[in-house]
Amino acid sequence: MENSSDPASPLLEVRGISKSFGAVRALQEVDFTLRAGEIHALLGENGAGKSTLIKVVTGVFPRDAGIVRLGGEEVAPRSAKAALGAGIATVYQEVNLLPNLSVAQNLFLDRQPMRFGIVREGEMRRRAKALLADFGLDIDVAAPLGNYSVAIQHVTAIARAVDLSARVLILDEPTASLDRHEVEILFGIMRKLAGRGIGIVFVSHFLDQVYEISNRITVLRNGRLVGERETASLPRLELIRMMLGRELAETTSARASATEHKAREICASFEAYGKAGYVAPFDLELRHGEVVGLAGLLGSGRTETARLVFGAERADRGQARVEGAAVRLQSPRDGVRHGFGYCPEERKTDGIVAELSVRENIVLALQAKRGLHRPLSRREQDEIARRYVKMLDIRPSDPERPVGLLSGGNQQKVLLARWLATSPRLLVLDEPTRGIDVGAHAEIIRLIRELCDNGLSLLVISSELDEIVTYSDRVVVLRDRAHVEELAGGAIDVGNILAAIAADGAATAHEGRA
Amino acid sequence: GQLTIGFSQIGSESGWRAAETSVSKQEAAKRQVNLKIADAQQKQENQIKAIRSFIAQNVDAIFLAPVVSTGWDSVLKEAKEAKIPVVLLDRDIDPSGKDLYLTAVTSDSVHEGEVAGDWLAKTVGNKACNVVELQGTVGASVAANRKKGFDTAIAKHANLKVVRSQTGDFTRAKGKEVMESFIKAEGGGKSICAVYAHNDDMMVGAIQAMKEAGLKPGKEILTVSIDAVPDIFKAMAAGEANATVELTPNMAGPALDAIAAFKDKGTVPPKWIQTESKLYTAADDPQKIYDSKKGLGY
Amino acid sequence: MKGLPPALITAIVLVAGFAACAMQFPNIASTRVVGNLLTDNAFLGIVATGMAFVIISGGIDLSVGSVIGFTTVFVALAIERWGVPPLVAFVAILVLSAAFGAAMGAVIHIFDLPPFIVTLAGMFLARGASFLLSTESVPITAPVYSTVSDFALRMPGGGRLTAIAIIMLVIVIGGALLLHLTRFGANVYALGGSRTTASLMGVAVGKMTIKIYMLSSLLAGIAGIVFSFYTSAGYSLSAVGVELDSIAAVVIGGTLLTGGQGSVIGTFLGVLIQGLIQTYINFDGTLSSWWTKIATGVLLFAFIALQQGLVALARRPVRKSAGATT
Amino acid sequence: MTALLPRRGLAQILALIVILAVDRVVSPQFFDLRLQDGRLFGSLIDVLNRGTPVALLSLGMVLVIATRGIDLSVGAVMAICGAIAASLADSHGLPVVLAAALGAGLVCGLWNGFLVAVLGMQPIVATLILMVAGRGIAQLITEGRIVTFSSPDLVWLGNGSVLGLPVPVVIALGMLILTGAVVRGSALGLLIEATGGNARASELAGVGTRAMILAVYVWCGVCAALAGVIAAADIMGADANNAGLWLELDAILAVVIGGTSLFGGRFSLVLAVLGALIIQTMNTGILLSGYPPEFNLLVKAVVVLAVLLLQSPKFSGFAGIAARLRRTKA
Ligand SMILES: Nc1ncnc2c1ncn2[C@@H]1O[C@H](COP(=O)(O)OP(=O)(O)OP(=O)(O)O)[C@@H](O)[C@H]1O
Ligand SMILES: Nc1ncnc2c1ncn2[C@@H]1O[C@H](COP(=O)(O)OP(=O)(O)OP(=O)(O)O)[C@@H](O)[C@H]1O
Ligand SMILES: [Mg+2]
Ligand SMILES: [Mg+2]
Repeated sequence: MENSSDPASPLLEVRGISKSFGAVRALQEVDFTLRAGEIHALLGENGAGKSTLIKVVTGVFPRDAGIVRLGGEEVAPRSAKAALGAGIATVYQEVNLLPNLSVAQNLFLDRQPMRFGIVREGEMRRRAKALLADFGLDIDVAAPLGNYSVAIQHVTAIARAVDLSARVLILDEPTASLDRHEVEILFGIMRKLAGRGIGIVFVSHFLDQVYEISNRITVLRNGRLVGERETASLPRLELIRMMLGRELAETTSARASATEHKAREICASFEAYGKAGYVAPFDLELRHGEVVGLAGLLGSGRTETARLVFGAERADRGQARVEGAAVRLQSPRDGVRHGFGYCPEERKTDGIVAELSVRENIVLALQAKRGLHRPLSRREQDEIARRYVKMLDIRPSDPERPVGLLSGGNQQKVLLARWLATSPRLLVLDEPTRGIDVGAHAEIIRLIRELCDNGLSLLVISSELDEIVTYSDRVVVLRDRAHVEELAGGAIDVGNILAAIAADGAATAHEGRA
Repeated sequence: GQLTIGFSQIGSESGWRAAETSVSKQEAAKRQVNLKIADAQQKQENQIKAIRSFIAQNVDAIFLAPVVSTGWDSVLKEAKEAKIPVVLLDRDIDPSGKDLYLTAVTSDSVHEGEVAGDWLAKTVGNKACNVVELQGTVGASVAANRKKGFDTAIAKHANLKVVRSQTGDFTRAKGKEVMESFIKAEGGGKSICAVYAHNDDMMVGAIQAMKEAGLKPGKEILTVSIDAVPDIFKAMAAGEANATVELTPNMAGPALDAIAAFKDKGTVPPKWIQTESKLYTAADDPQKIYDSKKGLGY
Repeated sequence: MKGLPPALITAIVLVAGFAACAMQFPNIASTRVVGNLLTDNAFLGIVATGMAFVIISGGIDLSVGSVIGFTTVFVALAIERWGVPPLVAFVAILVLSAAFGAAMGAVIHIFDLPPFIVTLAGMFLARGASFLLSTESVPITAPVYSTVSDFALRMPGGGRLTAIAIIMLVIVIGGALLLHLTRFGANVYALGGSRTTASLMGVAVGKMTIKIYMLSSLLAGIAGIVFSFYTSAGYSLSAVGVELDSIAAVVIGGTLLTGGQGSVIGTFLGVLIQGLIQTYINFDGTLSSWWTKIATGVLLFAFIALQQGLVALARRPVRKSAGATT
Repeated sequence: MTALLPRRGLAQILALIVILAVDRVVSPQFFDLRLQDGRLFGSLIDVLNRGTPVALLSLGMVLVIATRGIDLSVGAVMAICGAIAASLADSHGLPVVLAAALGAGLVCGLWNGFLVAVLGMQPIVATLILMVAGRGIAQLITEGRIVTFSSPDLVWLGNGSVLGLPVPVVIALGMLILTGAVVRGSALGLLIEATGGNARASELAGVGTRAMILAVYVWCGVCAALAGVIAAADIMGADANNAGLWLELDAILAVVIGGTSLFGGRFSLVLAVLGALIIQTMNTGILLSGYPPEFNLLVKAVVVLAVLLLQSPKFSGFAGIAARLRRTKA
């Protein structure tokens, strides 16, 4: 125990790890050292091999070469269970919990409190409540996890790993779906754990967070180790250069002028649109060439608004108009027919078709829009796939690769490509930059702007207020499933949004729940 | 008053079974008996359930066409306790249950096989003869018995030999498929002298297979099967089949008479009322028999 | 407790159905018929309990009917021909069937093959093996058999709660406790949620798979013994098609075939619903073979549709987040 | 995965070759073919001919399974449509007979599709309903008898020959080509695979998943109807009690042997049909072998397991066995 609290001694040592998937060399002789009590950021572009390294170390994937030492002793876990047994607790990138089990069961699966061979359900729930309370969550832990949003699921996954009282805690993009407040809580807990001598590996694409929390940084690029640095002595631009292997082409601070679009025509509008028990009726106008941001806390009804707008959920009141003409949006098909597109936030369950290739995933919506009898020829499909793979820099660039085998960020790009291929008039993006690396992030924001300049109308949900502020022409703030505030022009800044989110407007909030 | 009789029928797996059911209905109607038929869909457990529910309904008698010979003791004991007489139709049950039923109206399926074998032996004479056999469903007692009877009959004749035996599941389609492969395996069928099928349906399929292979059933290859369903008479009339052994579908008639006598006068019938296993050949005016059998629900 | 609401709905459907049947045939509303329902479906209740575990874990077991058939033949031959004491024969067959299930589970896990097909092969194998043992039906005359099959608790109204019905009830209750109260049970649900995720969360997926199929086959073995008590015989063709009956029972009981949800109690109610359909048709007694089948199908549809409708109704107000449910 | 693509089908072809070789051993004349009355005659032709019903069923089944469904009712649908065809054969012309039978299959498929796509029932139980009731309906039509007919047109469908090949084989081939053309020639294939791969995501991408599901069940019904008509034409009678009995399992088996996952997604029509042929090659071999019928099921079980193991990703065929053995010895 003493030596594990000594900050200098390596707790987890990874030497010369290699891993290939067929022809793809995901990792080549990667070294990595984690010391006790430190928070170590593992960074790199999408597809750099971060998740793969984590999975190899924890025995989910067998490794081709290399060794792993934990506390000086060589370990070779052959399954996640074995890794846990050895003292490595992990939250994998995709939320790996079971939506059909209760929150409490998820937290304590395989280590429930027992008495006489029987699970002590009451005790388990009590502990689950206490555990989640640390993260500021007060939810019914007996309800199935699937009833809750991704954010809550992610917090649960983290809580589970944190509670495993392991020596090493690995968090693969834990903050991707959390909002500020929850990130703060998580960081508090991470610091506390690090203080206890636990080594923490932290993967994130949010560089602010990396600078805020980490002690040291290891960067991977194309499956190779680029270097390991002290966070304090690594300038941001230098870090980005390490990650991308080049300078970031363009900094993304200037926001397109809103007034420029004022005169533009309305692309779609929604009047008193809503659904009982889902979202309170709202008015929303989306103009050509305009970005409307949706801001709010988790569970404030942003996703719900997006689904109503797209037609994934049927409204029971109000009127929708496209280019001025009244339309009915009964199903996603209706949305697609009217030239809408929607990138859902849960890409694994609602977005990708994992088994199908990148090409097929990209052409899916376009094909659905064209209908059965007008199939895209293979040539056209290849053409479209190649174009977007290039445009969005999807890696690996082989369009025939099953999408499920791509890294998370690249899957996100494929989804974006799917909708761009339909040349939509309105695109609804729910957390489009979640899990996307700095390079691609800049790229996507540039793309959003470009699309708008070509007359596309965008409705974007993001938990990153900076991001929203960067590209939005207007921001709608939600609270308790109701639209409470609309900011435009100069009024758009993080402070105003936060104020609107926090303001107490309980009077309007419950209208939608009738 | 009017008798109510529950009849636990096996199911409807073949034309013969359908005929037995419809003949039973006709016979019951003739005698103004209320016959409740429960169809077991080939499952013993369903038959047991049916008997239990007949007991619960307090019927006057129970007819049982057992799907298998064993396993009736406890449910028949219940019937006995409830003083409901039971008559077995079509098939017998295991000897241990002899005192549990009133009488059994059945044919002797071993005997059927023997009749078929004897006919073949007689027809072939001293000529060497390779027989192929289409068995019934594996595990079905009728199939085992008909095989046994036939084997016994031809065992006495060294010139008769069963060269191939495979199950045709009592169905036409399987009978045809199996016969096709027999023909291939026996050098185009040239070495086959006779076909024995455990039922007529398989034989009808086998006859088609022989015809398609360019063979002449009924002439080059002898056929003998069991059941005497109408379609085999049609084949006989066309000269494509030689013989069949009748299994009468009228089991209910004698059973109803026995029950009536037992209820009215207390006459205890013999333990076994055996039905005749009559042999029909092309000499028996098959067309006429065909016409007479057509309306019986086969 | 997980899965209770759908089970509750199945219970409502069962009670409603029973009332409707009793309205038409008052005789049905007697302890005698209820007792028969339990006795006649004892073996089905036992296999369906095992099937519930398998299906909740995201699998399926088509071999159970054949395992029952094999068990009856094995037990009959062991006792009657090989002179083995009944108890020894029971232990032997239970070990054998558990090993059979474990082997199927191992093949499914190790070679990553679909359970549907592996257990289909298991179905052929077990049935084929029972043909090899004996194609004839073998009566069992051992005294235990008559003792057990004669044993019954009298219920008021003339109904009998037989030994095999009691065995079934004990197994159903035991199964429900195992599923809902133990770690094993939680892991069964976990596997049904997602095998990979369960594995990432530290569940020993391979061991669980083997244990689950072992349990199913073991229960099929017990059901086979019960079946042999029921008929006092062993027969290679017994229990053909029981796999479908038990799958239907599990599903009628509110279990999702995709796994991850469901309950043993619901399954038991599903068995009773099927028994009720059968009883109703038997009481009617006017149906020909084909109308029996059609009526069975129609009633099956009616029950499932009713259940599905009630479930949908029950879900409606609770459903909050469209993004995350299902 | 991509590396696997060219190897797709290799395991199946290998399995077929092995089984054919075994058949040759148990029956030396297995590969003999001769021309008789203008049609080919031999065990290989029998395999094709007898494999037709299951091949047809698997053509529909593979699409259903690709959408993550399953259709247990195909055997019963065969019986219904065979019964309809047989009852009409002697009083109506072939077009009417076919239209009625295929129409019935279509209606059955619609019913299944309605239960699954619209009422949201689980496919296995939804189709179990028709599996049970459908055979009853077929028996109702025939009243439990075997309805025979003599219409030469219909008989030709079962027993005729075209260019030396049995008509059923030609029909199955035609259906394979037709289905392939429809599915791969339009966007149907992609949309079906997407629906089976992830229905929620496909729905959100604007795919009419319900319509897809409905369509595949309908097609499955039509294929089953055709199989039923052929089965009836083959024996010149409709045997409602036994036609297609348990064939649903064979069809599912064929699809799985053909490499399509029961969890939906990617499918292959050709390999499914190949799967049906593998099963039939095995069955014919069993019949030719002369072993007592008690062994049939055992042989079938062993072969099925062997074929599946051969395909298992975790088990690279014979090489895998050898490697495994060596490792355990070491
Ligand atoms: N199971 C797999 N089979 C084949 N290739 C895979 C598999 N998992 C990952 N890869 C490939 O390995 C490479 C590294 O992927 P990995 O998921 O480790 O990236 P990452 O650094 O975590 O990216 P992101 O930031 O997008 O999550 C990618 O090219 C990916 O396509
Ligand atoms: N902190 C919380 N406590 C309790 N329930 C919550 C909390 N956060 C969210 N939920 C529940 O989770 C459900 C799903 O929220 P959802 O994610 O769809 O909302 P959202 O506004 O789209 O947020 P986001 O897009 O940021 O996830 C909501 O029904 C809400 O009741
Ligand atoms: Mg990753
Ligand atoms: Mg959301």
